[in-house]
Amino acid sequence: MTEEFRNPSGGRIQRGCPISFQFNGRRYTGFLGDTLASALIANGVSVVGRSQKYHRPRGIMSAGLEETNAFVQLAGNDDEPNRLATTLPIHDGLVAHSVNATPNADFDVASLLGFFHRFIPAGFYYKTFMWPRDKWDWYGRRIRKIAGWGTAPAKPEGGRYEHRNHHCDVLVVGAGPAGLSAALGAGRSGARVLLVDSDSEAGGKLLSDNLTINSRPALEWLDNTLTELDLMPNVIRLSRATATGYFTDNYLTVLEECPDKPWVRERLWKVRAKRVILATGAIERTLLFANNDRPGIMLASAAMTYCLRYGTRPGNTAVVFTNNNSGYRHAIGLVKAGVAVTALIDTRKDADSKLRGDAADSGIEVIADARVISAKGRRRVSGVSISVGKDQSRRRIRCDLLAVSGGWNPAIHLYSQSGGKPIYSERIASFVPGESVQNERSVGACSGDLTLQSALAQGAEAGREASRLCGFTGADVATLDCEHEPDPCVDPVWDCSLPGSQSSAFIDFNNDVTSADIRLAMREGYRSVELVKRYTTAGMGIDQGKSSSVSIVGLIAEIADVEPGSVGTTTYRPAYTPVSFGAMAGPIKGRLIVPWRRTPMTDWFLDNGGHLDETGAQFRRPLFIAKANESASEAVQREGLAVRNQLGIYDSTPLGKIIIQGPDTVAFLNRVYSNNWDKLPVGRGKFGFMLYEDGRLLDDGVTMRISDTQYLMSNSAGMADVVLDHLERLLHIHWPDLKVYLTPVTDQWAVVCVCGPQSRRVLHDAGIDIDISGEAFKFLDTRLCTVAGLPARISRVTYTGELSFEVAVATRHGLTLWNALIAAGQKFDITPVGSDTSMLLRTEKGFIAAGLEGDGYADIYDVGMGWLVSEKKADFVGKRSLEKNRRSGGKRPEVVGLLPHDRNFVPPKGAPVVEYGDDQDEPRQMGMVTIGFYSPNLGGSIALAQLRDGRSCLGQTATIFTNAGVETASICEPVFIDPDGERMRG
Amino acid sequence: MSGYNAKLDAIPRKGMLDLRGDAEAVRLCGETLGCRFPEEANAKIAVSDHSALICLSDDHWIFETADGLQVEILQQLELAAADQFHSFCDVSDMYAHLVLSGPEAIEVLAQCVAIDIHPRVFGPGSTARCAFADTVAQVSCLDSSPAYEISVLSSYERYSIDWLLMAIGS
Amino acid sequence: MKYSGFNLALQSLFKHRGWQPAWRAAEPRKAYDVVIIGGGGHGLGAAFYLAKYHGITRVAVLEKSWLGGGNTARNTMTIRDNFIYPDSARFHREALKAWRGLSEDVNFNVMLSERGMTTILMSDRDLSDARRMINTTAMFGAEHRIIGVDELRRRLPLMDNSERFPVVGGVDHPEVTVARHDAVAWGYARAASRLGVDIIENCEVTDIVLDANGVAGVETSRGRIETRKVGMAVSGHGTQVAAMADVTLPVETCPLQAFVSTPIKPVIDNVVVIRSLNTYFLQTDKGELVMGSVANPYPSFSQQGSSAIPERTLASILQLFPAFERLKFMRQWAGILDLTYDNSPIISKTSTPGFYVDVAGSGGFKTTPLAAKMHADLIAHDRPDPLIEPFSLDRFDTGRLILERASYGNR
Amino acid sequence: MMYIPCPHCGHRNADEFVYGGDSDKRRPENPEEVSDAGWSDYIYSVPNVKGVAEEYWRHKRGCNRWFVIQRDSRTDRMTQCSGN
Repeated sequence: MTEEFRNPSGGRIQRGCPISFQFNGRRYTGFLGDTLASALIANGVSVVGRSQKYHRPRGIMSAGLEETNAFVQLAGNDDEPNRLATTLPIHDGLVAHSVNATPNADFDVASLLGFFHRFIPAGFYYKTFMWPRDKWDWYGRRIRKIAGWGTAPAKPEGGRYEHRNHHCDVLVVGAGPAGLSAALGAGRSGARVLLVDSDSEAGGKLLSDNLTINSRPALEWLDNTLTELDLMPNVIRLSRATATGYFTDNYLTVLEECPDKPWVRERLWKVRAKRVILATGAIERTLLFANNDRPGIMLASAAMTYCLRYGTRPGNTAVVFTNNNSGYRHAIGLVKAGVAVTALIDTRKDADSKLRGDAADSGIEVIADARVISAKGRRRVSGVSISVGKDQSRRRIRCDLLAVSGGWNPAIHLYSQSGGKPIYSERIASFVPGESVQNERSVGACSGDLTLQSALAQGAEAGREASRLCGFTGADVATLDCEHEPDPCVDPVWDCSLPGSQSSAFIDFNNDVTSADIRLAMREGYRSVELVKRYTTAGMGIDQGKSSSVSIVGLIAEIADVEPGSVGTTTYRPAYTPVSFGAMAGPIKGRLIVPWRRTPMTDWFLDNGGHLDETGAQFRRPLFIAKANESASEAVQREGLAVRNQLGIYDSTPLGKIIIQGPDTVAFLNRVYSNNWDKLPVGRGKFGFMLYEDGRLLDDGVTMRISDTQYLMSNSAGMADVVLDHLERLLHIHWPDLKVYLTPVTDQWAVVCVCGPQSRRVLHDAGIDIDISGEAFKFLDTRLCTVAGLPARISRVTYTGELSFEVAVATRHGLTLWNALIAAGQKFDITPVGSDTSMLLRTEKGFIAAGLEGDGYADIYDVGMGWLVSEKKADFVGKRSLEKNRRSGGKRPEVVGLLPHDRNFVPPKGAPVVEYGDDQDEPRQMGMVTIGFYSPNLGGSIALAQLRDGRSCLGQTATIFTNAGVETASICEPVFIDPDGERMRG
Repeated sequence: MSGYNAKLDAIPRKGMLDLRGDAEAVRLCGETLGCRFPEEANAKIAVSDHSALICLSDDHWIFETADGLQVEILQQLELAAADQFHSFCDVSDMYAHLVLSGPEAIEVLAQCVAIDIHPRVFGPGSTARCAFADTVAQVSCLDSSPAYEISVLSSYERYSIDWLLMAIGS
Repeated sequence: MKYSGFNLALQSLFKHRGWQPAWRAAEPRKAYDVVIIGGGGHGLGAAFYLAKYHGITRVAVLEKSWLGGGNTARNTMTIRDNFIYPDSARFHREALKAWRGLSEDVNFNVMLSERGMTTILMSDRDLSDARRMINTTAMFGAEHRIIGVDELRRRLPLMDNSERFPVVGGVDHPEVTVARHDAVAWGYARAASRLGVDIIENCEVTDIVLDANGVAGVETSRGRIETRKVGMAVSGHGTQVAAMADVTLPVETCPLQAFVSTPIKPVIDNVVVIRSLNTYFLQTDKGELVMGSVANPYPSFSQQGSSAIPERTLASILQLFPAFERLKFMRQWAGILDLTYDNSPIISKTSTPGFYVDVAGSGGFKTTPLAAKMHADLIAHDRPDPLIEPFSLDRFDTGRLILERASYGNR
Repeated sequence: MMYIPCPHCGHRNADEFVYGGDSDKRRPENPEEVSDAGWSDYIYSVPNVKGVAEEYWRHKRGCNRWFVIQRDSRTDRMTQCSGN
């Protein structure tokens, strides 16, 4: 297909590199350097999509990020929804189609909706669909189907996304004349500069206008500047890199869409800059008149861009509609580019006479004091209707391009994200940055100063200033002369459509919001700009109000008859432009999503049937270690029997360990534990309970005195971090005068626990150099020794109620020890056990777990551990709350055992235990099951429960409520095996 | 061809001591080791050919030496500081050490740490304890090739290796 | 004029000129029977129920900015009842039911959709916590149920397995509902206004006037108003407003962020919760995916947000839904929540007679109608309904906290 | 992402730190002498200052030390840092 709208020469495209692509099923050709939008214009494609609500045909409106219409779905290898055609470079094999159009953009069946538009104004759904009662969902499901833009891909592309942290002295956002000039000023001083620009080519407006600098074409200056910047080792320049977010303390995110490494799909830079220079330019806005959304209506600056930068003609016969001086420059520029401009319609009465003269010299008829009131044509504009002068005489002018210039909105989005409050400037009838609240400065068009001269001057000055503030002496940047550009002199007209017009004048193209919608919202009392936006959805579409938000404020001000400045603007939120989920998420995929901490035994478990699960503290350890063809419960039962009858082995490495040392250690332990620590001899350990200050249970564990001065505390694996934080906090904030150091040493040790009647023998067989007989080495003793030839610490502690020994060796020896014990234990049929089994065994023994039986507001007495509360101590953490809460009366949730009457019924964790009152059918909950098991050692099910006033119910019957029905159980003491502890002490 | 021009090596464990103590304890230890303890956080000094001291904060240091030597040094230090407020622990097995090197090592490291590692501010001899991926590491610049040593908690070793290999992209 | 399909069609013939303001823009009067501070869903709802059920119509709702501009405007619209403690399970169950018929009651479509929710479970701990929640809530008639991995895959065909945490199952929450958040405020405002309630925007309460009998009035940016009863229904500034009545609340203000994608055609019907990764998302009627995660880990009144939480949230979503990697993150925002010590609501009398508080505790959109009803009932009768007794301020004297971990702002 | 000035390590990203509460919140010397109401207040209430407050932060993923710093809760700007 030929490119009938491509000029024979000109533009920055590479005509030697033709590129073939598909759009809406048809093949087209463009050139390297084209965007999809420019290539479509060159090929004369007018309709590129359909609008969100009314499915109106839409064409390309702009040439940049502010595009509101040209969203496409990429297909094939690039499957991706909602890409902007105006920023998408074409490449060979590109396949794109319009979104929101069935079967295609040229003929869309849903466009019938357009004929019903009067029935569905803003917020119509709030007023209807209420019948039948609560059946909105039925309507909603149907509406959802026609809503939305693109389609989510069905499978991942699998690209590599990178995050890169970066520090610099000066971050310059935008590589237009102001940004380049700033980068030059800062770069020459030696400061570390990062210059980012969203476009594929630096230069900003220099690329789409015939400007001069020092009487030479501005493009020469551009080339020289880029050459100089690229030679500076202290300057990094990124293209197609958009600053998307501006956060606290000069932290910005920059999305680089086409990084230097081809295997990186996208890279998100996280930049911490000492100074930020915002040179983000300004966005032209459109004007409101009937059918202002027809294909062929385009921003005047965009029309220039398509002519000059891409060598295309966005139309053959143009009308320019403006309310400010920049329209003149663009009208003349279009003529020079080969577009016949028949008329320039200016809303103002008395435009600058020189400009009018220049326009007339170019053969353009200037019609002053006139407005376009409506556009003609459906799939392409064919003419405009204008109203001229006070008497509002009508006139029609034919055209196939309507270039609109409604004034300029400084791109203050990043400034607003930085926390700044924009202020309204009457000079340009738009919002400009107010005071800086971070180390930031806006220069050039985004500061509200639209001329090239001031962009260059402000940029250079800001670059010098920023580098000086970072401690670099600024090098000079020569003052440059540019041709005179007149002040814009904007006429703030916000709606040119005639009152009562049957056709819509769109203010937000993304969400199909019209000026009539805004008026309706205001009439219905939604008067604050936020309410108007929310009620009509204006400014809430994909472009995030880039094109519409100032016009919305202007129109509201006009309707309410107030100053736009008093209406206020909305706060812009990140992201400036949409960012792919992949780029946001970055590289942490697969197993890297959360760290996986390992013990030396982790691989052994993976190789031997261990069923790993979260332990807490990012460890994974086995719930059980299944043999071939064994179910989970079979494995747990087998392991449970082995520990009680023979020998089990358990990896205790994840338990938290803290070395506590210092002259005030005993005082410290006394304050953090509920029991008394005054007289612990060296080589002995003691069980303790720690409380939160609010009286709840925090954690339990054994602390050993391992030398005159050192204590070793253990914590539950999942609580290790919480406990350490708790202790550090007490020490540093509340008791800074206590001389105690805490050193976490969890990772130093691998800890293996052997448990069961044969555990003493297995240690003998593996080789141990100390006497561990019951007399010489008692329950809660600890010693240094050698086990299996490895230097070790051995301790007698238990989590199962069986005779058990915990052996700790340096991490590097962990697996050696494990293997040695497994080998020595073969004759006792040593059984590796998992944490589910450990839970079963502790339940049999009635050992409580702070996180289960201590759930909710249960305290240390409720869980039957009142004996651990020292009566002698005046204070310990939690004591005061404990007293207060118990004194305030009421029945307590107390821990009891349950023996289900159906010995095969295992009470599920969390099942409510209920009572039925005499006169009520509704059961009332008196507590819940905290854990239940089938005990292989007892040959029946057991459970622990937390019951209101539970201790007084011993011997009574409990009713357990499950969604399968109701079961009963006897309430008993919470211990089922070895109540006197003979086994563990033996 | 994909991936950065950088490589990752695991190096053997070192002898490491975690030293905490008041000024007097530190002074006495300094005498024993024949050096002055550095006072600025993230400062590192060489104590001898094979040992170094890293300051973590005003009462916390890490002493690094060749594996095996730490036991005796710990005894000497304990003896020296016996009467002072201190806590010394052998933490040689707590840390695993990785070395990331190659022309593009900085581009790899910039993916996992957020501190400024530009050669102007983080050249050879610099060290910092900082967030590394989703854990913590002691990161040191060894030379300007560049090469970085990354010491992580032992239980995070595999995670850290996986992370770095992913970042290198090989 | 009543909102109905008929009137909408009729108005279409007249260019919708006939619609009246949804609520009267009232000027503050000298005195009211009740003043509600805070024009969000909770406050406007309380005013509506005072007028509707208790015949108290001399009521003013004072809003310092625009209606529904606080957390009513900044939440993820989800109404759920998966709580673990009996008191809160019962309360949230009733709260979920209280939404039914709301559109009809206020004659404003709040777009209630029973979308259902699916929780993805990725550890044994997740699974056992889910069982506990199901057992507890079943007492109150809730219909949550565990589903296997196969059924989970059928419901969420785009779900992949997670390498780090293999998926072990899911929970189906068929009754979980979403509603259009802004519409709740507008609907209540319109209905309350029609019953005579004065809705006063841009009116900031600067002080609460106290005398020997308790509350005597409020000072506002638009003058003094006399009243004997004040109901506080603010979020984000509960500490500051309560302090004006000499009441100290156990709350801390934390930002909670949410994120939204560019709109796409429907891909997911349910609200999806990835429990182990503290992440949830849903798709709105407009086609945007709305996503959320945990509250900021430190208190703040800044609504600026950070980049770390959205990055983490999206990584979590891609862990299970890798096909979403080319969808686009469009906007992030933050609401500021008054998180209570135990993450449960406070609907209570206070030590100052005539001063009542309704503090959501951890994001209160889901409880709006019930909390508003209970608050209105409390103000009208000066005693709490049994349903809200456990949520009174007393619990901080007795230590009987309702420590809900199922809430967003985990402590 | 706040850039928090740790008195030992210098500026670091906020994700290396843990918030530690208001610096006024000190555990009473003798809890038994505090009234029930006073104790509840100590346990459950926080100043929740809107504006500049002095608070504890801990450089958990760095030197692991606690320090006091002033922060404006309206903007998250940290204004002054004193060693502790």
